[in-house]
Amino acid sequence: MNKENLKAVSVLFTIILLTPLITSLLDVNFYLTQLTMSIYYAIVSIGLCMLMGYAGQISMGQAAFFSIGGYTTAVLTTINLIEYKGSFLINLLMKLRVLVLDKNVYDNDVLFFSPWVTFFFAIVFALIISFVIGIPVLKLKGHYLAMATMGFGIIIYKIVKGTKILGQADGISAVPLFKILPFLSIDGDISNRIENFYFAGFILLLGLIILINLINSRVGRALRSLHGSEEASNSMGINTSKYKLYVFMLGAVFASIGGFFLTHYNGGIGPSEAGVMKSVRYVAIVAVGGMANIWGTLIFGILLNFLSLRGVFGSLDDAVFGAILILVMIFAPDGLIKKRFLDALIVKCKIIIKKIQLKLNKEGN
Amino acid sequence: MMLKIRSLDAGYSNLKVLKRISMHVKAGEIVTIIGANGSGKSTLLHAVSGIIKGKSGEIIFKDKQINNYTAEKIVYLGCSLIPEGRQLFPAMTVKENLVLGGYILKSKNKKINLEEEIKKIYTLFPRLEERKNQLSGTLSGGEQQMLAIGRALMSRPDFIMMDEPSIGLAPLVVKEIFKTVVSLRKDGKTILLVEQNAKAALKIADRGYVMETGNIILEGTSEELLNNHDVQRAYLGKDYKNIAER
Amino acid sequence: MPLIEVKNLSRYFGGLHAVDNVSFNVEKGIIKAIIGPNGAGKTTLFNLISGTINVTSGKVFYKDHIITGLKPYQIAKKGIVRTFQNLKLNQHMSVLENVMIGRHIRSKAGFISGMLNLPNTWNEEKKIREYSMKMLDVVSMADKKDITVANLPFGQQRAVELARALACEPEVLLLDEPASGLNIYETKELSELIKKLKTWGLTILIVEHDMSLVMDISDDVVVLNYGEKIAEGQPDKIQKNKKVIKIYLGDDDA
Amino acid sequence: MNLNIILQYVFSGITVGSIYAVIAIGFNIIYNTTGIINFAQGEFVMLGGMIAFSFCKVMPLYLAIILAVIITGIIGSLLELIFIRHLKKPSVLQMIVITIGLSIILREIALHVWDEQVRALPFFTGNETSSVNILGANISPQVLWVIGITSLIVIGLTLFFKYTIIGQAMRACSENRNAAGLCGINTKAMVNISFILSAGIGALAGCVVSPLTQTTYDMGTDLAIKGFTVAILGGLGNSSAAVAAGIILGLIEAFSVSIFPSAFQDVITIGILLTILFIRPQGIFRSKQFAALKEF
Repeated sequence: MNKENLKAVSVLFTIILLTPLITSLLDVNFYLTQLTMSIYYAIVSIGLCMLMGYAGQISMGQAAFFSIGGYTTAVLTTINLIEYKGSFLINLLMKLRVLVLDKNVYDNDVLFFSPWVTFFFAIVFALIISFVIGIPVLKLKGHYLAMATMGFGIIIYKIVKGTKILGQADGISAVPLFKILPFLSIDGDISNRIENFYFAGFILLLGLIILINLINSRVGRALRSLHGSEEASNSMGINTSKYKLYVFMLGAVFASIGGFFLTHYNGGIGPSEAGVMKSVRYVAIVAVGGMANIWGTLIFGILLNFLSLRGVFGSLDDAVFGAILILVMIFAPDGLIKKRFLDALIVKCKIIIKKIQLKLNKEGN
Repeated sequence: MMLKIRSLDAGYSNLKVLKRISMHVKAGEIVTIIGANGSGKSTLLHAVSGIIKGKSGEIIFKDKQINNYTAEKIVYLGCSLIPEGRQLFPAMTVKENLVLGGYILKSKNKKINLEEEIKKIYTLFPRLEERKNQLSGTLSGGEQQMLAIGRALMSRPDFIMMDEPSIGLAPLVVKEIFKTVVSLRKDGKTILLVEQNAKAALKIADRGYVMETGNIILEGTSEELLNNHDVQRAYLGKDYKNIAER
Repeated sequence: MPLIEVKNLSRYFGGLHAVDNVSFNVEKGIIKAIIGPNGAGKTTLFNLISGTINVTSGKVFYKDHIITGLKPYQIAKKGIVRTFQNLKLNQHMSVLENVMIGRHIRSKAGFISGMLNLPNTWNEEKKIREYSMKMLDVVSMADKKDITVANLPFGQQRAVELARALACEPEVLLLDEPASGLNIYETKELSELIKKLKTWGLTILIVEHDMSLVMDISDDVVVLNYGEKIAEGQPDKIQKNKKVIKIYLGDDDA
Repeated sequence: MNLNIILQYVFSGITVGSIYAVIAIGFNIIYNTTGIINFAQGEFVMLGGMIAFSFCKVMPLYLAIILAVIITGIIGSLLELIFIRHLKKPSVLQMIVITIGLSIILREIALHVWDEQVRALPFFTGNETSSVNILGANISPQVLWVIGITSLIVIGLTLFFKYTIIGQAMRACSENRNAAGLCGINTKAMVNISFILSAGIGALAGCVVSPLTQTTYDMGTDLAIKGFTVAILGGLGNSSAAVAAGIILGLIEAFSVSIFPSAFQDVITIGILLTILFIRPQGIFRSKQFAALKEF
């Protein structure tokens, strides 16, 4: 990682570290809940940013992968296998800690999959599905690609909404907490708010560092070149379809992980998470962020989701995202956060600081 | 004066192709622009016809400054471009192509009878009448070029620009096309001809300009240019050795 | 044994015979030029050899192996690398980064090691950088390595594209009109550069309009017209070939 | 399954199928002149139904429908003027995102103007219980209205594109925009007309189908994806094929109900869309040769 990125990451690290302090000082600790959720949504967006911004492929089905992660864990951790207890297979799985025994709110025994295992499943399912759907879909371009991914998203949405085991329109609730460490469990309990925020921040940093590494690696260069011209990249010996597929799968895994944790954090998931409008949101965030700008995506991913979750947009929630899409594409197709713009800002700040320093020096003299 | 260009700069997005081009075409002339590929001939025609906008300089057509006119407006003024590669409407019939050529007549004067205009084109190119209901994409190269010329003529232009009409055509057909060009001048049209077939173009032209990497490096009457050694140079290469070492 | 063997290659677009039954050989270590008037099928021929478009019929052999039907990236991996007439660089990346893309096939780091920034990639990245700088030096662009490509004039962008192709360490270089849009001084530099590349042992296939460049640098010339090969031979013979003169300067009777 | 029920299915298939076809034609008209897939196409259908519903309380139904078509046409024109016209060489991604944004905005406006309720225009003739007996099948007269009006739309458009100079000019724009400009055709105006046309016919379709399928503010996306499926099935830009494709899809949907649960009906449609996109993106009626000249 180069200096610039290292600096940015450490700034982000500091911000995450300080946020609970600030919120408690301002006595708005309840913001942390929405911030945590926004961070998980932002993880979904930065995954999409790799695909859209760096590899230049649009996907209108990112929400599908989010819900694949969320529903995988929701189904497997709410399924009760207690009646099969005693059979050899179940015993084995219990010994391997694949299944855990617990009591539900009615004090009945429940036997379900461990979230550690479902985490694994969430990733594997996302990989498999993105692989299977990615091979044919990514052969398409432009409108066709957008429509095909959107179609895939709608299929997942309709399946989620129409399948009994997935809870149909009600979704799945009462998803158990995910105990990661003795003092850290992923759930929406108020007492765990700060720990959960830090954990989300940790996952975000991890994801971010991975993506930054990737962007600056040989593969990242190949991806950016692919965005410039597929034909030229191909002629440089880059297997473009392979890389497109890999990035698609990477984005899917990011979305799935976001969905996984948010489902445990919220204690449930509903079909609206798989809806087209959600996918549009992720695209909007990447677009405002400046397409090939992972930091822009991150900042707007957290900001817009936070505002939306706080209910700032009221009943105009969807309309705001629609308007953002239109306005950004018309007036600033490169996104709101341009590197040039940031650089100019930094230079200006430096000049101002220097001037102040000079003045102070003069006055000191 | 039909067309006058003063120190025109133009190009595509951030690529500057034309560098301070100045030239003119008088009414009733056939003027040809020759030069190697990539020298900016087509770009010049695109700038005049309004497909691209000049960055600086002036384009004056019939005493009007047309720098910022759209392509449609320039056609209305009587300046018509027959683009390179014909650019017909391939899935439309020959007749429909001609009708569209007369689009501005129809919008200038609703009552005009396009059928009669089309008949005039048919007398010029009888082959087109035989094929009037055929899709233009299925015509042979020569017929397509005739149709392209016919379509341009439908708007009754005073000034016709042709971009490499001979491209991809067999020699005999080229001859026919060039004969048509001469006959158009007899009908009072002014013609600006961009050609890679230098000798043939200079034979029918009154004057010519030679372009190289976006500049006009030479101008003169056709006779002068035909006998000029530098013309061959412009055609067959930049001859960088002699120049660079000069 | 010729390095590249083009055998009865044809490509039709609907009724248009863009390339029609063209055959020729390219010996190792020579500069071979393909010339012809506009629309003669030169670029199509190039696209066929580099795999960018599919052939209608015919075959291309490279080192006695058929390469027709392979994907462009597979052909590039075999050592045949091309440039483009209308430059296909990534406009938003720096000069050096663009050239580093050329090292792709000569390096290995994959997705996982990229994401985790494993130590073994550091060394490789360093080597990629060094080699790319060397190639930038060859085209005298080393001092502009950090400039974003979009801010470079056309001639220099061409140089970057050439450096990128060289970074692939090709055995065969396909140059698609490398001199178009260049002024005479740049063309002169280009000719010297191409001659230099020949001394490296590179085999170069070049499509070019600029006859003076072609005649100056090439060992062998193929002339196309209407998609067909009408002449092949050494430059001085081609210059005297009546057919060739006729298609270039036009028919005297026209 | 007896013949009666089969006929019943056939008619309902043709009815929805012809609506899909009209939406697909709407896609095609804009696609042909601009190369844009207008993701807001489904919203035009919704707007037609909604506007007509509001007007029909104060005026005769036919007037309300005419007004709805005109107003939706104006909305289409305005969208083009405000959001699309001044873009210089927009990328495909930009256009996709903008039209998706437009569809969201239109939907949200509809939500605030008309709320979430399901609405329906009155039946053009008779009411929901009246039926016509055709070959032994009892079908609503509205079905005949749908089939009749969509056929009129298709015939009208065919004549318009074939015989009027504006229609020919629009076709010219779709084939070669540059050359159309060189013929003196105002290409920008043609683009605007294409938006007016596709918005107008979308609205008309929305009106005729409203009594049967109801109108809700969020019906647009589903309709758009169906219409797009049909457009792809017939080959994007090919309107006569879209009619055939629409009816095929309508029939498949109608008969699928008897095999699959209706919740998964859309899954089948979209499955078809994806399959077609994967194996024959040029559409089922077009040749491979055509496909080779195009990028998908």
